[in-house]
Amino acid sequence: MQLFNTLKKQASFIAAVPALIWQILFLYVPLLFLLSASFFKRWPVFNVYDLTFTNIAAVITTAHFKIIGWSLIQAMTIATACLLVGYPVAYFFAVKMRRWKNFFLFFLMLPFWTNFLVQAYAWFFVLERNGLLNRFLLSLGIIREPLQILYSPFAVILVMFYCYLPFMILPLYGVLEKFDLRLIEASLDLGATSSKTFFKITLPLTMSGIRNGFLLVMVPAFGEYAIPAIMGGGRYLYVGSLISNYFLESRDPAVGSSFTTVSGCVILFIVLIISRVMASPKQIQKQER
Amino acid sequence: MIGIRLEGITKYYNGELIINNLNLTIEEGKFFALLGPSGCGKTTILRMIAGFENVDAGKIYLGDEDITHVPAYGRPIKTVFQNYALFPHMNVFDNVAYGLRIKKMSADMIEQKVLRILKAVDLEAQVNKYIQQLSGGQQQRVALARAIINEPDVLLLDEPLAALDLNLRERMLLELIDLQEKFKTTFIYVTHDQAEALTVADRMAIMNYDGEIEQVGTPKEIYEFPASSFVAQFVGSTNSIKGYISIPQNEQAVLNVAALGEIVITLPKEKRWARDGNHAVLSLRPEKIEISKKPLEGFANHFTGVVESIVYQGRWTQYKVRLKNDMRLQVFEQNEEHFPQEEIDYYDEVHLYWQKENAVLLEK
Amino acid sequence: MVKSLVSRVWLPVLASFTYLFLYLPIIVLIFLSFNASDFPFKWDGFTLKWYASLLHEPELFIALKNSLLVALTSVALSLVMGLLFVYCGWQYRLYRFMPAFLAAVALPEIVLAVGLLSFFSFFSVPLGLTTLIVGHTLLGLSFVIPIIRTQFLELDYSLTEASLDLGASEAQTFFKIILPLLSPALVAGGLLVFILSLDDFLISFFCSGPTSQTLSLYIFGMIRLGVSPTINALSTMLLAISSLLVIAFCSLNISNRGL
Amino acid sequence: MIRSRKTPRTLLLLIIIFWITIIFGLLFLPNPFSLFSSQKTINVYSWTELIDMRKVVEFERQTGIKVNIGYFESNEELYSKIKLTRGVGYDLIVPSGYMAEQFIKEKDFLQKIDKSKLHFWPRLNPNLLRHFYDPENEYTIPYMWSIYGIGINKSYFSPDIRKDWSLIFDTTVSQAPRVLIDDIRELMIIGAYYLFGSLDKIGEQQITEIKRVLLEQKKYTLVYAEGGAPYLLASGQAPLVLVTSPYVLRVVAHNKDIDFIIPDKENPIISIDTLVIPASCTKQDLVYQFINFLFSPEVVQYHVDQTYFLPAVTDVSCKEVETSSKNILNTCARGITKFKFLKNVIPTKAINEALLFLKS
Repeated sequence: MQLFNTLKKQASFIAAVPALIWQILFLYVPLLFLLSASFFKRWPVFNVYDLTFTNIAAVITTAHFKIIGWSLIQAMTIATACLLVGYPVAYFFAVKMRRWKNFFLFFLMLPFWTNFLVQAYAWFFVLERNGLLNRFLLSLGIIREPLQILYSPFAVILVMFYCYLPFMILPLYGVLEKFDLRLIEASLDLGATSSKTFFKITLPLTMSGIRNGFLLVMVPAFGEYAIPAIMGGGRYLYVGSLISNYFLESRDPAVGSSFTTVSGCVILFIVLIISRVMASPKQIQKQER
Repeated sequence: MIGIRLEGITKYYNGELIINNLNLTIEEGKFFALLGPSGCGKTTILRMIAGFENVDAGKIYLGDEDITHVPAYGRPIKTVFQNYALFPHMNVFDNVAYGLRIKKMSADMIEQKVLRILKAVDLEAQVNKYIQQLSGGQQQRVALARAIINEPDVLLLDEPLAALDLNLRERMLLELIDLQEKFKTTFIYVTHDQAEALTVADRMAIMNYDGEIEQVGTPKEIYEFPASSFVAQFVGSTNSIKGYISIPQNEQAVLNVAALGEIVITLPKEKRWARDGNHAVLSLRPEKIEISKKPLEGFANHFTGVVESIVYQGRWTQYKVRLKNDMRLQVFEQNEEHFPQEEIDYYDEVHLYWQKENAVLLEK
Repeated sequence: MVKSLVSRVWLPVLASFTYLFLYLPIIVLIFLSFNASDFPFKWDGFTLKWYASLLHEPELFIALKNSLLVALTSVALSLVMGLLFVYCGWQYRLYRFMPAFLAAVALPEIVLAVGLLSFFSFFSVPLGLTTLIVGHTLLGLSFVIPIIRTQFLELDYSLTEASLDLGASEAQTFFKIILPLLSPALVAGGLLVFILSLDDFLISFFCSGPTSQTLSLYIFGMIRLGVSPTINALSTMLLAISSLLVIAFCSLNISNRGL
Repeated sequence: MIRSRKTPRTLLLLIIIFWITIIFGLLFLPNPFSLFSSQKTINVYSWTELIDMRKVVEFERQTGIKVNIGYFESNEELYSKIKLTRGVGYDLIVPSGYMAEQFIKEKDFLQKIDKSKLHFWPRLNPNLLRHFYDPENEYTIPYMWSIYGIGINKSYFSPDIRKDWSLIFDTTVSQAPRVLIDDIRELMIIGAYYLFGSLDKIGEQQITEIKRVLLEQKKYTLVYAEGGAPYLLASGQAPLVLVTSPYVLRVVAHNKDIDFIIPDKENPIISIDTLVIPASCTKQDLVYQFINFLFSPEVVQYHVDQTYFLPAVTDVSCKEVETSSKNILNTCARGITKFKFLKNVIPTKAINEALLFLKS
């Protein structure tokens, strides 16, 4: 009975803590496993804790870093492209559009609700050798021979751009909709040109949306597995496909753990840099808190 | 007797002493106002009475019952919040019915009571509206109805009019007084606005910045006979004149003011500290001073000075007059006359008069 | 002049091109799903036979059932745990641990998936729907908790006090005041987790067992087997279903706007 | 709202441990939703396509046994998942040749097969028994099989084209865009057969040579994917493919231009998909019932017709196709007694290196 009363006092702790335990148990403990698996000999580790650097050494090769580098460049390219297209579009809907806003927004987001594999698959018919794009270019006389677009790195980037675009537009739309338009008027009133106003007022004040969108696109693009597998034709390895290869194909989870650790560290580092570079101005940060 | 009694209440906030050993008795059925500057801890006292804050030391009695450790939902005390705290996901009816539904009252009964009270606060037409669709004054009334419908022994009002504009505030004040008379509930009204407090209260308490109660009394007592210079300054405006007391044998007591001269004062017997030679402050309300360009008769005190500023404020005109010791006195003159009888202008030499009973001597 | 050129001409043009870009492949796909020919770009007349053949695909329905089970369970779990964490945790200042939930977003999903896989294999946890639910709930939590917390912080604490003041217990206050006021965040969060779970490929790919084929895995398997009209039909059907769901959801939202 | 500030640490710790225990407890329930149904259930892990759900549904209806099927798409995926869970939870697995060997090598991983419970054993094609991976067929039952070969689009090539592996591996013979199987291990071994004729002496030097050949290939390779081959072949995007027979034969049925070439007709490279039972399986009765069902002539015929795989039993006819290899395929290659197999002769490390070499 006494125990019951004691527990009753802790009821809210009992209720609150599972989420945290879940996160620690299934996110941080596994990450620790990956880390330890890359530095210890036995895998899975239990009794033998021989420190070893062979696994990490096996990863630190030009081939691995070429793959990480290429995945990174690709992820950055996609995120940048999404930003360049997404920002004006989000700006248009959030600021310029008055009537039918929800209607158009609804159709903007609709593809996002479907399985992304379906979205990627739809591109087969556009990109393939007899596909829509080639036919279009041929009929315009821009090309003589159909291009091999499908199964090229370009196809991978294009389709990932397509699938990730909503992840950029949504956070941008979020900040732009809350953006106080009077600030633009005030800036114009004070004599700034509209381009100066954009770079001095609009852009800094919407930086948090840009950063969130950029990270929401870049991070998953870096580790993407399915789209390169479908659109890339297996001709090139990406971080995602190599990790999956180590764990599911080539029976080398130890090196796989090391590679996952290394590429995870790389992306974390990049994420930190980006959140620094794209930090919102100081005053806004305070407000946000 | 269902009044509230606070005994030796002490409260710390983040390790800082906010309220120290506070005692206060609020009688039943009174409209009681708790007046004090912002941040003096008056809201904290209210929240302790409501049960939202626990008490670090001391006891709270409701009637004879010790309710210090009764949780908020167990106290027959209801609150009208500063921002009303109306539930935005419910309509007016549901908001008002909330407390009754918690008590598991029958639906018929609830409907009857809610409609009756909404009629009383003149909100019958808004029964099905959501909170966002109401004006500030209407929201205020919903909050009142929601609290009163539970027939609390005590109703706490935490600056309930702060969010309203001036006209509405004055109207609501009168409505509040009506309501209190109708329901005979003890109202405890917290505010930093002395005009509001003077208007509504049967009795009021003034708190200073240190969370201490300076004076308790009726509004008239407090205004006319402030117990301290803090009270005098906080309630209404006043001129504070510093000097020392001198009581010549068998003569009128006077206050000696440097470079000005003697001011005739009354010395009530209970003010034992007021001995010959002690420093004191004289509180003189601006409206108690007669201002005139011509000499007048029949006043105990008479000084002359030069008008430095004139502010016309509709009902009255406010003058600032510089006396010969460079002290400035504030003077209010009622604008009774419709025609300028004697126009006072800048830099005019004027006479100032007041009766000795109209000034209150206070401890320095 | 420049400004009006940008905003009057360029932005609408760019926006329309975005729509074209978004919908072109989908429209082609829908069109081809009604093509009687085995091969795209050879129109053999209108047919529904690919749809009919889908209905005779028991695997599809098993995958769909599994996916829905996993998604709904993950939604429920992450909402309940997230809500309790935010609501009950603030007394214990558990929000200090909020950044702990960010890692799932700052790391590529494949890292989480591989980590989970090694975790499960270390403890010999049989792979199956349970392990999928674990992974999806993990992802869900890191999206749901910030959403709920934002809304929770916007809640006026005096509403809780008002409710307690009016005689409601803490539990009654939670169910009558807090829960309805948090419901927009709960609906939005739940919907997001639902989509994330249905959409998720990597965690399903690594953490599924023999009994837990999901929709994503099924589609991936089909696509790996090459282009086929059946996938076109399946894709069109999924598109239609999700559009209907979104429309239903939106109209529900609009009818609630009186709130 | 009155709550004491101090909460005993040990109590909090106990609460945390309590939750961890609960969560772990829940983890070990394989499927929380099937707990309530006391149905007899077996779990099968198979290559995509090899066991058709439609037939499984039929089986379920007949016997009341519930069959859960998971699909994998490569031998290595199978191996990794099985290794990770140590086979627990699976009752029947369908690995192909060299992977079956790997499983047999790992002690106590598979259980021996009770042939007396398999009514169909005498009907099995004797040529498919007693191979390198399981000389006495103690653990494996051959189920379906296929032949590695080259699919071509005849309209792209001249009729007198060389019909052996050099068509793929010697880029001076043909520069046609091609599709290769996506399993680098299989690709390397087929390359080894092309270069050295046998797998007997594969050393570092040979591996380097194989890698060179494969890199040369990459210039003309459109896709590394087995599944996509039929469509790409049929649509003319890749006139040359290296895959197993079923993926080409299903195109031949619709398209007269497609041909399937089997290099080394006397002893072709084949892949046998076998049925094995993990040691942890305790539902032998149900599993044998299911295996017997799979081998009933009607079910085998269905699978053969659907997938164009070759059956392991002799009383089911193969799917007839019109190709230059029809005398082998249409008779289910019954005349051939000697086969070449993909064997696990290249160390994992070398394969990973080759993968990085080829695709980074």
